[in-house]
Amino acid sequence: MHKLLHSNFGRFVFFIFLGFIIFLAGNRVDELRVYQGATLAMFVVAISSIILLTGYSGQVSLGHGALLAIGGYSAVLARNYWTLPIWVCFAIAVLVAAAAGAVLGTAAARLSGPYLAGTTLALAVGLPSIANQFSFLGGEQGLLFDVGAPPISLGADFSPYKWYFWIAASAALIALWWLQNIVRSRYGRTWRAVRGNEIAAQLAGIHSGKAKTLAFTVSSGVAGLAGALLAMTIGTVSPSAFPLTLSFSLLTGAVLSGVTTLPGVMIGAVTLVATPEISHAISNRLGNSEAVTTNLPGLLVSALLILVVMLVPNGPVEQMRSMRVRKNASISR
Amino acid sequence: MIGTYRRKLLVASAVLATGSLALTAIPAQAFSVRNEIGVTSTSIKLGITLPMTGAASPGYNKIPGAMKAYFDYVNASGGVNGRKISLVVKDDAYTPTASVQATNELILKDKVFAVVGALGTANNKAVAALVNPGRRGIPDLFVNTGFSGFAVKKSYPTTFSLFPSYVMEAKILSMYIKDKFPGKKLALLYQADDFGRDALAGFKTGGLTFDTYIPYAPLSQATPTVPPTWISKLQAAGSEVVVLFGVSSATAAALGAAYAKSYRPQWILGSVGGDATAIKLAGVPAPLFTGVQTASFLPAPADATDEYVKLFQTINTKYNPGVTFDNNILAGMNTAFVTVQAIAAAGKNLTRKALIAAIETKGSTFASAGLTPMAPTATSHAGYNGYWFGTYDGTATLKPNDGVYTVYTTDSGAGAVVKSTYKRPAMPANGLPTN
Amino acid sequence: MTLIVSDLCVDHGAIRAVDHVSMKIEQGQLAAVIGANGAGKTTLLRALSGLTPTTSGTASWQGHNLLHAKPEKLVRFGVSHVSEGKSVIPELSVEENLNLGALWRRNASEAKETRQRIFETFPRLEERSTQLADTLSGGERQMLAIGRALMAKPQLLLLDEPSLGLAPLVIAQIFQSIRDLTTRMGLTVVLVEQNAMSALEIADVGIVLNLGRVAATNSAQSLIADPQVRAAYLGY
Amino acid sequence: MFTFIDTVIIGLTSGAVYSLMAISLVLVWRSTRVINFAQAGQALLSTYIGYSFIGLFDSYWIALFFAIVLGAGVSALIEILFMRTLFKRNTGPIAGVAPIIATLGLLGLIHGLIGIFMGGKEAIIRPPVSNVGYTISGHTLALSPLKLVIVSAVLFLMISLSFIFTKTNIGLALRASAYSPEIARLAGVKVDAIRTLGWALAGAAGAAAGMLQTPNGTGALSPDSLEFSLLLVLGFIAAVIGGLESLVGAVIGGLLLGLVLAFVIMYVSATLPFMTAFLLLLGVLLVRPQGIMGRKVGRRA
Repeated sequence: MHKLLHSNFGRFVFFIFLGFIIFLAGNRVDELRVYQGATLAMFVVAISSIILLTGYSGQVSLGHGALLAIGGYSAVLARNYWTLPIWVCFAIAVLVAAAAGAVLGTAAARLSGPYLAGTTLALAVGLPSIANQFSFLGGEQGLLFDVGAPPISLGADFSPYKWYFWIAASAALIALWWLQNIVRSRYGRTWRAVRGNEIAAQLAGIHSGKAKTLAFTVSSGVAGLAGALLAMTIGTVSPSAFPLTLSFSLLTGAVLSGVTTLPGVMIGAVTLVATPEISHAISNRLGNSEAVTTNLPGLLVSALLILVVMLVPNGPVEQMRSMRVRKNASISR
Repeated sequence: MIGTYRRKLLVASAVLATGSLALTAIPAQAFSVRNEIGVTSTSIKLGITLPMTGAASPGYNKIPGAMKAYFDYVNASGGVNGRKISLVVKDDAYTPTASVQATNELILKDKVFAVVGALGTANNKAVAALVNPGRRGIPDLFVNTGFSGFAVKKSYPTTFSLFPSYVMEAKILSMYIKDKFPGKKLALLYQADDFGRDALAGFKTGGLTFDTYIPYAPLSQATPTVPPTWISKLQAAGSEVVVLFGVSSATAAALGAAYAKSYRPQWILGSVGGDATAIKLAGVPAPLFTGVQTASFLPAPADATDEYVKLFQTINTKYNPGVTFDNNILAGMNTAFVTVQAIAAAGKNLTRKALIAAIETKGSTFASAGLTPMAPTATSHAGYNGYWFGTYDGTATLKPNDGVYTVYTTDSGAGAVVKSTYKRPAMPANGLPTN
Repeated sequence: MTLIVSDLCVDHGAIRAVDHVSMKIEQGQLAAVIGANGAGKTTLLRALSGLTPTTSGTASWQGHNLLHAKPEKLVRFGVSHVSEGKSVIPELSVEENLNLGALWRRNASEAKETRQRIFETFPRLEERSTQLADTLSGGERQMLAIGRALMAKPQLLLLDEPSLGLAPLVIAQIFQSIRDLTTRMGLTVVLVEQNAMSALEIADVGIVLNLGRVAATNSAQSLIADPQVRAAYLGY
Repeated sequence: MFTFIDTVIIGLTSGAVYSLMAISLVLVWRSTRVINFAQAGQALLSTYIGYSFIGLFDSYWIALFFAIVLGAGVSALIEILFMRTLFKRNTGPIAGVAPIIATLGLLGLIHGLIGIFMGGKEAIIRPPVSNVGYTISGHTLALSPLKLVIVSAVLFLMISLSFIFTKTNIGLALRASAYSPEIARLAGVKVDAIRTLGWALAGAAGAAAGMLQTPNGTGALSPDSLEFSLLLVLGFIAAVIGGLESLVGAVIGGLLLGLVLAFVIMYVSATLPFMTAFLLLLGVLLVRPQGIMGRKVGRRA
């Protein structure tokens, strides 16, 4: 089986299988869970884009929310002005965000850690305010995004939520499958080489600037897709849909997943979706004080983030793997 | 070895995904929901979304407490037709994303009967588009925003407005300023988004042009650079009357910066930014309020001669202890009052359809603290339609000009501004609506 | 006043870099530790100054246990370490790099005196004292690194590959200075070198490491004369 | 004419506040090579501490003293509890970004805790000296005694900290520990303690920024005080404009940012402050990535 996963075809079959399971699951649960499933799929895509950037090419972005915003607005504008089919809108979101990412990445390739972190942070704060400058972007209220009703062939009882879930889950599966392929390709190896040791990579003939720009571009494209999915699940795009806290939670999700391992992406996404529920349960026990109820989710996520960075800095998945490798090594000796 | 491991991880991820989705093994539900959701013979469950945290929360976060206090008061008297009312509060930090998620939870998880008093224009628009209470037949009562569109039944079939629209407010302000401050140099300081732009449209309809317009980005009043520049510009232009259309924190910043530059024009605050408690909470000392004017549609919160204010003050002391009575408490209790009135009007056999029909047919005769009539009909879901003007004294207490509430009414279209002759119906006995 | 290392082992993950190394260096001696690349020379030295954790064994200097002390503590015992590759801070000036070595010494005038003596040994450093270390040549940086270590008034000096990347002429000059300093200041020196011949030429004793183990230890003269050592490490 | 003078004064005085925040970021950067995004949270916490001391002693100045001292203490504690462990576990691909992420987590943690314990409570800090501007020939300037206090505080901090950094042994140890902890350690510098000291100094500067800016604005203090997150972003931009390495650079960066923002808002549009700041940052990074006062030096990893 694992050999199967190392071939392109094998991965393809595996993802189809995974998709089948997920869609079956989607039929078994109630609307709220289906809706959360769609949100989960959106987070999976968004977190993957950060893992790709940080884990595989060593660049930090604190402003991925801005790239999600670019994707979201592109999809919505394409839908509203040209009434294009929904999948074309998603493709446009990917392309526009990737183009923006290419421009940013060119600048980013010149910046080292803290400068890049700060620039992306400033971008996340600055970019959404553009929407208030141009009326076609809908200002603070934003623009409505209607992906349309589910096809009649799915039956009259097929709820829009399930339709969103199908779209989001398919998009997530395709994105993950494609990312798995790309990180195992020549590009993936190049990025890891640059992340490991930029100077050594340069000596080995890798153009580190180009590699970084490409990583930023691909990551931005994926983030654009996540933005379009987000716009779909909330039905609108507006500056307030992409606050700084969104960028921070995505980064948190990536760290929880283990920034270097795409397969762990589910951990971060599930945590982000589940945290509000868990904190709700806790605050219920604590007597439902308004101050506790409203601050607990953020507090929990932050505490979790610190714990993970302190205890399992490379993420739970990588931690287990390296423990295993160490164990095997000690056996072999 | 590692490969096997990765496979296991993938499988684990898939299981995790499936598991998280299947947390509740409830079979897929049909989309059409039965109307009595959220209602039993002894209870009614309502929900609200609004900013309880974040920059927009000060002031507004007191509203749910006030609503709960009034509901508790009603419950203590036996409830409405034997049903006791509970309110589920969800924080959305003023972001539409969170509003949608919170409303989804209210409807799908908490299974509320209706949503009441949800706050924010963008928030309500997002909720209407996605959660679509309209299509589900879920009442979305008395939204906390002045966007005129929510009154249009065709677009928002189950949404009801309560507040007069921003367009109405700007039209009435235009009339008032032309009347009271002729020949003065006028300036408009406004939040450069749909909220401010709605007002601009209203001033245009009202035929009022300002000598100076200063737009600013929402929330930018928190940057140390921004508020002083407003005042410098206003001083340079020699503005004598300054109208401010922004949130309370912007009012606070503007009043503070004006004080620092010894600049004392006639300030006229829009109803949104005229909330004295929130402004005081934002650090502006009470004496700076002297002479500042604002518009309102509810009685002044300090007016103990008003029967509603008196009752609400008593309820607040008993059921919401430790919280100062102010604009927000008054508004919250009034929203709860109108809600109880509507539920009572829907009759013993409480359904969502019955509730909506009751507001459409009897809404214009509802008792409430509002000094203007409510205007819901079978085709329009408009709420109040007018304002009176008042002035703050040195203790930041709002008093109606010349000691009487002179109410002006208009509509969101091209209609004229007229002095209202509306006589508010007497308060139901003990403040408990029946019919 | 001897450096005594016994049965020292250091592991890098699954690899044993230093394997049961024992040695004894008398006060005032200059000991050259030579061996091929990867023989564990640098690891041994880093273990002695607390930079690399050890697996087992002991090492002591003047009765102080070296192994469980932090590097900054060792300096106070009179142990100075000059790490591999011109260990200076390029962002600081030459003078600041030197002063850094004496920061922990309370007596400012004494430190000034030491600095003056270092300037006498390495006049180039005095000429460039206000320049950033970044602007120095490779040889000058090595001088500065040694000078910085001397500012702490050490009794035991641990030198890691001072010849790395330097021109032969510069190497000769630096090695001569090391020899002079050892004699003049009564220092005990452990010199780790890949450049075995140059090192043995100035050393009193030599220790040959191979795959983490001590392959030979003898006086420097005897090692130079040893045909086996000549063939394996001296290249002729 | 008065508008022009006002703009300059507004720019310089608001820039002074950005400078304070930039100084504290630069201090942490110079001592540990970390951008401390928790700085805004720490400043908020210190300001709350100061606020409670105002209640105790009824004196702004005593409260300011305590806020600065305890702010430094909190910052030192954070370094000891969190950052030290992170630096020790400096392995793996995340090593470069772990400290940044940890500071973000701390920001959320501090913010959440303040929200739970101080949320919804009224807290106002009144200005210790008048914030009404000086009047010249009938025109009140945007320059008030309070603003003079802020500007002097910034200049005092910049000069005294610069002196400490360049002329004292502690300063040398601080710089050496930042540039090369291993060499500093081998030279006998107690690097851990020195780093903690660097964080403490930064905490003190951040506390000063919070205590001075709060009464300079409306005086209101809340867990969501936007000033603090805005200060962080604008303070960071100021620090980067100045080159991250230099205290003088941080102050120049802050003042420049303040001036540019003031002129754009006054003469172009009041809706553009964030875009302006962002474009200024981007421009500086593209033209002179090492910042105004930064110098290009071969940097080891």
